Amino acid sequence: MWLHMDEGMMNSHTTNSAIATSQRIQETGAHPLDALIRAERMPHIWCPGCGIGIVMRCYARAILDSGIAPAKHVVVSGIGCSGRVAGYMRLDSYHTTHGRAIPFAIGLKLANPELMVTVFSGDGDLAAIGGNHLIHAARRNVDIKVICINNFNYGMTGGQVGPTTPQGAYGTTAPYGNPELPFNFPYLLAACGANFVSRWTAIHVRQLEEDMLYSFSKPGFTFIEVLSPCPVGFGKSNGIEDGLEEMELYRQRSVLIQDGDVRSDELAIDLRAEHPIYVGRFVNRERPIFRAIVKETPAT
Amino acid sequence: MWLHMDEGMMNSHTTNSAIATSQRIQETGAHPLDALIRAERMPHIWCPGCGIGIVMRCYARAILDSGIAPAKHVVVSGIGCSGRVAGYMRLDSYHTTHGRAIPFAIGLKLANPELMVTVFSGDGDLAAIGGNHLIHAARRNVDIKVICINNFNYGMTGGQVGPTTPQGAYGTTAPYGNPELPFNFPYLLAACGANFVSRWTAIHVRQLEEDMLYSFSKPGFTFIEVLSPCPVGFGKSNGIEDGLEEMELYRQRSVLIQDGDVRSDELAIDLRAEHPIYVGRFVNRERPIFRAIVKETPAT
Amino acid sequence: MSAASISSGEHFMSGDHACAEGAIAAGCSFFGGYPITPSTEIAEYLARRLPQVGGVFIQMEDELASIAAVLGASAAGKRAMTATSGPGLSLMLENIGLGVMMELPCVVVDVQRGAPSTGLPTMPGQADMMQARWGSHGDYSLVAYAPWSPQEMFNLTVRAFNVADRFRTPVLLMADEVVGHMVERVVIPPADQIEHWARKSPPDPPNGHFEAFRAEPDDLVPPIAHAGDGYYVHFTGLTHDTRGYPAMDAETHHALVTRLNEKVHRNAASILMTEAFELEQARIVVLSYGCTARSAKSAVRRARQQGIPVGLLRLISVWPFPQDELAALADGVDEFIVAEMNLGQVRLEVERVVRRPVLGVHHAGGEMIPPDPILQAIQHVAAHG
Amino acid sequence: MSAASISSGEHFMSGDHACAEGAIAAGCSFFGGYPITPSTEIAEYLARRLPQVGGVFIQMEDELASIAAVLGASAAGKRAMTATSGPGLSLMLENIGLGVMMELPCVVVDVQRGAPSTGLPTMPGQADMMQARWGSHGDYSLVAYAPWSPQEMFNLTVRAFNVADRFRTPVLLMADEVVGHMVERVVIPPADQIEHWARKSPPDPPNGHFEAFRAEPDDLVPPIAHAGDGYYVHFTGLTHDTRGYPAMDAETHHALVTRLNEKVHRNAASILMTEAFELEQARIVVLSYGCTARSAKSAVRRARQQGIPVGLLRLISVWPFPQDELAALADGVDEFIVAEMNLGQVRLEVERVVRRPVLGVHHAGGEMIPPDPILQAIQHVAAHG
Amino acid sequence: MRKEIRIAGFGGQGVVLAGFVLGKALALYEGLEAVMTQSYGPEARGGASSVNVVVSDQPIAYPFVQQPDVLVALSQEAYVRFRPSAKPEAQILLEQDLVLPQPGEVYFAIPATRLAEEMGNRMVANVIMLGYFTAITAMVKPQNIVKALQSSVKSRFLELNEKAFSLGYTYGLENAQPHLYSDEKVEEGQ
Amino acid sequence: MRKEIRIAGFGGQGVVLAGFVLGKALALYEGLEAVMTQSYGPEARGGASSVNVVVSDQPIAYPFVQQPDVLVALSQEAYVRFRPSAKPEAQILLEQDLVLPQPGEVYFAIPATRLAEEMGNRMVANVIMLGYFTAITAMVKPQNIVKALQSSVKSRFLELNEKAFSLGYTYGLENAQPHLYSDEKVEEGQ
Amino acid sequence: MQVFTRLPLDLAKHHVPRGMVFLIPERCKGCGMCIRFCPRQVLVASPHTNSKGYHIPALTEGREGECVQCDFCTTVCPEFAIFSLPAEAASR
Amino acid sequence: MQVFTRLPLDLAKHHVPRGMVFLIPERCKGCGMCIRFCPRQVLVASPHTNSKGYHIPALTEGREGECVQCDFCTTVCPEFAIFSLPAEAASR
Ligand SMILES: Cc1ncc(C[n+]2csc(CCOP(=O)(O)OP(=O)(O)O)c2C)c(N)n1
Ligand SMILES: Cc1ncc(C[n+]2csc(CCOP(=O)(O)OP(=O)(O)O)c2C)c(N)n1
Ligand code: SF4
Ligand code: SF4
Ligand code: SF4
Ligand code: SF4
Ligand code: SF4
Ligand code: SF4
Ligand SMILES: [Mg+2]
Ligand SMILES: [Mg+2]
Repeated sequence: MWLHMDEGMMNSHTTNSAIATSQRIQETGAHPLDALIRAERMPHIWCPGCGIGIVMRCYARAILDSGIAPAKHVVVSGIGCSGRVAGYMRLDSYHTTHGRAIPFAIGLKLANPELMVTVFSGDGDLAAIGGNHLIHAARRNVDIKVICINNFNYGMTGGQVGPTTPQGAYGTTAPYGNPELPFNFPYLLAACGANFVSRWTAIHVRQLEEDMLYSFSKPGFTFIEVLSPCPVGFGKSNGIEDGLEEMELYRQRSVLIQDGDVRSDELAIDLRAEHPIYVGRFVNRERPIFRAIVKETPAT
Repeated sequence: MWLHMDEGMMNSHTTNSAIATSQRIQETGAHPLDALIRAERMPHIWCPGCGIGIVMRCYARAILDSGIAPAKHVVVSGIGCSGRVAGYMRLDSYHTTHGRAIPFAIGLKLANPELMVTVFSGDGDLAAIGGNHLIHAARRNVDIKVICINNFNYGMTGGQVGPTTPQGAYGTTAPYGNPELPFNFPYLLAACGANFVSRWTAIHVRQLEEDMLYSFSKPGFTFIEVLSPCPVGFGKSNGIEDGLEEMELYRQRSVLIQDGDVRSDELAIDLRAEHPIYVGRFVNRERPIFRAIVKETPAT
Repeated sequence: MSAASISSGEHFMSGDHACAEGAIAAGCSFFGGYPITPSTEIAEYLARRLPQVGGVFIQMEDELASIAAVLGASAAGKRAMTATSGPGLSLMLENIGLGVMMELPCVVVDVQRGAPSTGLPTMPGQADMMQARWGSHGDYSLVAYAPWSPQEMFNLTVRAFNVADRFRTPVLLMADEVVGHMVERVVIPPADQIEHWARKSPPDPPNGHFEAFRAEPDDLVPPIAHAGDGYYVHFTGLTHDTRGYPAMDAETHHALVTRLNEKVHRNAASILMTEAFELEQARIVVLSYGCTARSAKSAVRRARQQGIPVGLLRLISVWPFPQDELAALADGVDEFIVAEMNLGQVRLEVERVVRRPVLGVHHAGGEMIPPDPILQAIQHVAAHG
Repeated sequence: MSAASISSGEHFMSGDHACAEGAIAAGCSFFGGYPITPSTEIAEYLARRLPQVGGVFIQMEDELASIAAVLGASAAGKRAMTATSGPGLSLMLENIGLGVMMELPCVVVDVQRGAPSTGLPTMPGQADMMQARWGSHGDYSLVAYAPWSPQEMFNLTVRAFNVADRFRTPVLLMADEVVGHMVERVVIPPADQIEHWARKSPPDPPNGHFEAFRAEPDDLVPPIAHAGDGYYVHFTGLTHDTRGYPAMDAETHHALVTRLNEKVHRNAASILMTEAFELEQARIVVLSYGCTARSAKSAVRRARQQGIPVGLLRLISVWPFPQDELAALADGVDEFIVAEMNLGQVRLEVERVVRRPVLGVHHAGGEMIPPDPILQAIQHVAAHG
Repeated sequence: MRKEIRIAGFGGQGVVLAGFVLGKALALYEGLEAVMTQSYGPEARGGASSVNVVVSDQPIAYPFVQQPDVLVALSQEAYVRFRPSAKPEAQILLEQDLVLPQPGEVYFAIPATRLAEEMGNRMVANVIMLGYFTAITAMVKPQNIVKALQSSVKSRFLELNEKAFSLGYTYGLENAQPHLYSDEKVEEGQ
Repeated sequence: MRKEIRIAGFGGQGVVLAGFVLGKALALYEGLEAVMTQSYGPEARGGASSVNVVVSDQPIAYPFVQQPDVLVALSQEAYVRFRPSAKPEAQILLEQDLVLPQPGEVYFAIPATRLAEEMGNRMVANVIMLGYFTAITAMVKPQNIVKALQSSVKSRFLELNEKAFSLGYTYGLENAQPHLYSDEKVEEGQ
Repeated sequence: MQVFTRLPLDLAKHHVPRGMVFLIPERCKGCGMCIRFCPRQVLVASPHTNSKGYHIPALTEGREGECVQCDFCTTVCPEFAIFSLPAEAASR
Repeated sequence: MQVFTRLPLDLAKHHVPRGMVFLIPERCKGCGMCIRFCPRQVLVASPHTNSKGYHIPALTEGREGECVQCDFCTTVCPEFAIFSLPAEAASR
């Protein structure tokens, strides 16, 4: 090759700075949670301002606090930007096919009930192509933990509308505005039979950590919906400047639900309208949990 | 061939009778609704005591009363005993693949909005393998009419449990009792977004005709659940002697809901328990209906 | 579709967009799909274009629903299409089989990417070719075209609709990421120069005698009646008789399945498309298709410059396989080379037909095979063949 | 699985039930499935049996979920299986590809029925053979066995689990309605006579150096670590490097895909199974598999009695295709006949390998091909061949 | 020696169990090869149901019955449908009250359903017929059928089934002469 | 004559539009053959983005760029990544404020982003660069690029883009001399 | 739509009650729905079977004229096998 | 689990506020979350870019010691790029 350039050259700008040393943040090479992530794969692929990383950090933190050894935590994802979480957590991690994270996780969990199996995936993966598995897993109330990044679109494939996109919002497959009505996750999951359903946004980091931790201790099907900025796929087409603006909007508009009534049409989310965004725990109950039938202990 | 026997021989017993002529019901060759069914295919394949035929008759009757020419009615079914309805109605009729009746019907309807498109299929077809299409069609509130035969099992394949089988009930794949909890259709469909949801049983023939007729006049996604005897697949394994007994049980236990609240756990159906079976109209509302976007009228 | 709705003229356009314009030009008025790289641009483009021309665009919840909706729209008489890539095609296979069995015309575009499984979503592959032929359960034949340029994405989309309608069959357009994403000049002819092969209609108005699945003996294609036409047709994926009624016996089944297969082969003359380049007096023949054929052509041109008697047979239609043409060609040829971006799929068919070993230039995908390895293969065969 | 849980002894049993008992005998402890004729009896039987032996039976909402759950259970270290028929196999293909890519052992039973589409649900077919080979998108190889009797349903189910585990691959058991439903004597050996090939475990306890997709050079099979073992493995359907991490480049892709294919071929000696009948000095060879091979054997026996030098090569494993064995055989043989209950699928492979025209005895399905047409074909070839 | 047996009737008459028990007795306890097949159909329910058993002293390649040597018909429809494919000289065993044979037929008959009802359970008509079959055809030893029954029916029904078998068997020993159907009407009240 | 051009930068810098407009001008208005390709990646967002144009007077068989004759780099990463594959003698066009060339490089440079910001819209840096490219390489007539712009950008942005193009083109005419990078530091405040 | 045109023309010539029942015997599967749910006990199980062996319904002795043409038998028959007509219409 | 072991050992030798912030510059994508959501305005956008061209945060002039170690920057950073530690721990 004509001239070999090494990686070093690429860093020239970082070491060449206009800011006073006193203003420089102390640089380091590792993060306190690096043991729980595949730090060698950082930086991850997510866009600047994307909320997925924030939610993944909450998950890492909750694992650390769970008192369950990381080796017994398993994460299963489908396909999508959110689905890349499986590839970044230093856990036994399975990045399956689009829509099939839940049944894969069910197989894992039933085959080894000692594992704490979390499905971490996107709204499109879980509710569009994977919708059938979602409702049936909730109906069975099978003991898996679902964390759903709801960014109101298919981020990975470039901002198409999906089953959580508000009616009228724009997307690359809805240049004239989305003609469809979205799902209301808490209502849907409540109707199906989930034991626990909460909704937060990417700004609710403490509540997210808390609910993830709670879900580890709560048997049955749990579902945490996290509204999360996708500035590139959704924000751009819908007048939201960047991830920051969407986070601000969540900070300002979020209203904690009081009675847990999931039916209200008020629950609908439309980021473009001056509409409160209801967050909180919508369902927390004890329905019978799916367990494989044991007829007689094997004669071992 | 050694000896040819003609069909005539098979009828020998019918013409040889112990009952007095005066007791004999006047015999005939045709039924008043024969113009709406493929009479040349009768008798149909359904078992003695099966309720599907009763519900199909209601559908035929409703078509007759609808004021819409039969040529503009279309019926689409999936696979299952209930799915055979498409093959018996003298309509443009499509017997598709297992679970896919709804999206097929959506394609039909959007391609020709003049048609009155009814999906007639079974609980397994619509809610097990077809569950995703069901919830998304309801979410979109697309203008198709669904009639769902809920016989609490997969009749066609021989009495396996399915997503509507009560917990504890027996089936060929649940020899120790069904470990899963069933869906509650009205609650599920309400959560998804259907415009109209009612539940009746095969004994409620008048109400069925009425609601089918009503659904033809009601734009948007409508869903009529019909609890229907499957003596061979479900009754047999669950202590219900025959179709008659299940019909009796419906007659005795059905309670008309008053307030349309779909959430109550009371809605759960368990034929084996002395539990009321709530029937009636659960949802009747006006949500926006999915329509394909028209940007400018084609320059014809 | 009216003339005004067709974007006649010269464009600098990606293959995906050209495919979408081809659909518009062919009068497609229904698209049901689910996004997947690298086909998504077809859906996105049609989401904008179809509402402008009175067509229906709907994004379905998955690929299972997409193909089902397409078949439904076809049953209502519309030209209907979906577009996907390998993982989505895998999900559509059951209902492609239904399309074959119901003889419902439709066009399915597969913009192939690196496979198997999720593979290389944004990079090219040509490894779904055998899946296109055999992916659904049971014996069936369908038609698959393989465009090598954006222009051909346009042309073959129009052709696909024509063949689908004329012969009542699903048609696959087996594109690849290279052809789907590359941008080139695309010429869209005036409306009156776009061919239109219509579906065969029932000979008489509804009179109770129309048998929806009685094929006409010449072409084995039954006329089609659509929902709402008044014929009260019955369509089923079960084995059926000429009325369309289920018939659970081996005889009816054998008759139906052989007719459905034979239908495609009987009409091969109207379906098959190949392109010959320097085939006269060629002792070596390179066979290729899709984007790889571009490199093959370049390699053949360079080899000819070096005096090697080599030609190119480009498959424009891949299925049904042009076995008669190939067998005829094989008589005068010493060696065959097949170049394709997979580990050897169409090569197997070539080997079977030409009854001799065939050198394959293969790569599992991820990048287009450049001319060099193909040229090397030609040189190798010329030297040692 | 303990010895006590195996139903050793003589049984009069259907093929479907024998398959289920084979699974129990192999130590399968997870079944996820969705009912479909004519495979349903496998699920029904295991719904009763698995809970007795500490295994998990779950009926999933569809076939997509069934295969996904099976892969999940396999990732947790369990022997896992599903059973279906053609329409269900069509729906499983995407995730069969995932199984190939993740190298997750599993067994998928296809009890073939009349196809395509819904076809003849209760009647036999053998027309999913090419689907088994090519149904998922992309280049891949997997293993498929074709039992011809209830006894072999038992034996090959055990074998399928062994091969799946040993070589980290999905294995298909391509049965048919005849074999699935017919009832015959089935001998289940004592527990200690049932072979067990284990999965390869990582060489060391977790130390941060285990690369989950680094294959060992001899057999190209990477040892497998399961969820909960402490290795923090990553499995993805994306193209991945030896650590299992996504690697979006053509080189890694080509290396991975060729290894996955080569893995199956490299280990052919442990995978392939054929049975020869009267092959010595045979000038004519009938090749058949599954239920059709029963008729073929009967026809060959009768033809031999008539003095025709004919033999039978029965494929017990169909994929990977035994091409070396067949090519070797072809040297001494004049004519080949392939008998299969489809319109010609494995025949195409035979034609390719033996490089001559092959007479096919085919039927689209619905009833088992009886000995007579095969005998006639033999006689025809003997007279005119 | 290859013998083909077909047992046919309505769905619900238990012909499958009868065939299964017969096949099992032959395959496991008579030291013979035996294979049982059925013809299914989505229409199987309520409609025709039949079971086929092939028995041989050699391995059985083709498992289906083509020309039965023995046809057991428990319904008129079954008789009409399957008689033509049976060998002309086949042994024909009929449910006497439900089947009206064609003129010229030489056949054996037992009122299995009526006898079963008399025993208090219609469901065992099939096993009564099996007993009759065993007596008439002598293809299998009665104790082997009993052995096969023991491992095939739920234990709480075993006694009933054994009784039913004896009943049919004894009836067969006592009524082993074939009938010739000419023209007389079947009795009423079938 | 086959020429290969690569334009590379960050995602968001609009390199794709630049390549598209260039290719369109060549293919539709210069009477040449031109093909544009991109390399995608799930990582494409935010990361590297590049577009390739091949132009020729003959039909183009192989559409990819293997050894660019012209490399336009709008980011350091793009420059570092793609410089090696370009021809040693390739014309190198750089975004002056964002790219520090390697020692010995002979290159052309324009502060396209800064100029765009001065125009009030960072987004047109790509079109400014295109103007510069047009002036420096003379591979395409400026009026043909303008024509291509007209049919490629939304009408409400057209004027802005045309202005940006002129700016870059003029800048190019005025600064058409190549630089040689030896050792001096890049200016601050980039 | 002329759905009644295929009825036999010589129906029920004799006594004319308010309603009259008709049966297509070969369609009947003997499920007994019509019998059980007839509000007037007009129908009764009969020993008579059709060619498939199903017991078809008969008129209850002494209640032959009790049919009120409520049509319930029609609506609950899964087989499109039985139906009632107003006696006048039937005898027209 | 020893999650802190990979931290540089010579961190922050000089002034010891209640909390101290650390940055892995090559992970930062300049999204500004840490800056916006720091309740003490300790952080500020800087003109400084990393090799990918992203503007990394800096300390606000004059507020370098205001960090209360609330950890909000850590929690909202999508990149695992920034975090705070108690100043004592950091200087240990
Ligand atoms: C079977 C299949 N269909 C389609 C795709 C393409 N695809 C990949 S990700 C995705 C959508 C992801 O959306 P979501 O789950 O919301 O994740 P996000 O990227 O928004 O986080 C789609 C459609 C695929 N990989 N596989
Ligand atoms: C893809 C596929 N999977 C499975 C089947 C087998 N199958 C046919 S019908 C059926 C269940 C039908 O249940 P339901 O819809 O409730 O109808 P019912 O027979 O109870 O009326 C099943 C599983 C199939 N035909 N196709
Ligand atoms: S596209 Fe959206 S969801 Fe995907 S990484 Fe970018 S911002 Fe996040
Ligand atoms: S199996 Fe059940 S649903 Fe099917 S026809 Fe029989 S009774 Fe009806
Ligand atoms: S019409 Fe009414 S009263 Fe008359 S027989 Fe029928 S159910 Fe009975
Ligand atoms: S309801 Fe119909 S099928 Fe049932 S007994 Fe009466 S007439 Fe016969
Ligand atoms: S720890 Fe809190 S106060 Fe300190 S910099 Fe971070 S956000 Fe600001
Ligand atoms: S939150 Fe993280 S990525 Fe964003 S600017 Fe701060 S340090 Fe950088
Ligand atoms: Mg999303
Ligand atoms: Mg059902």
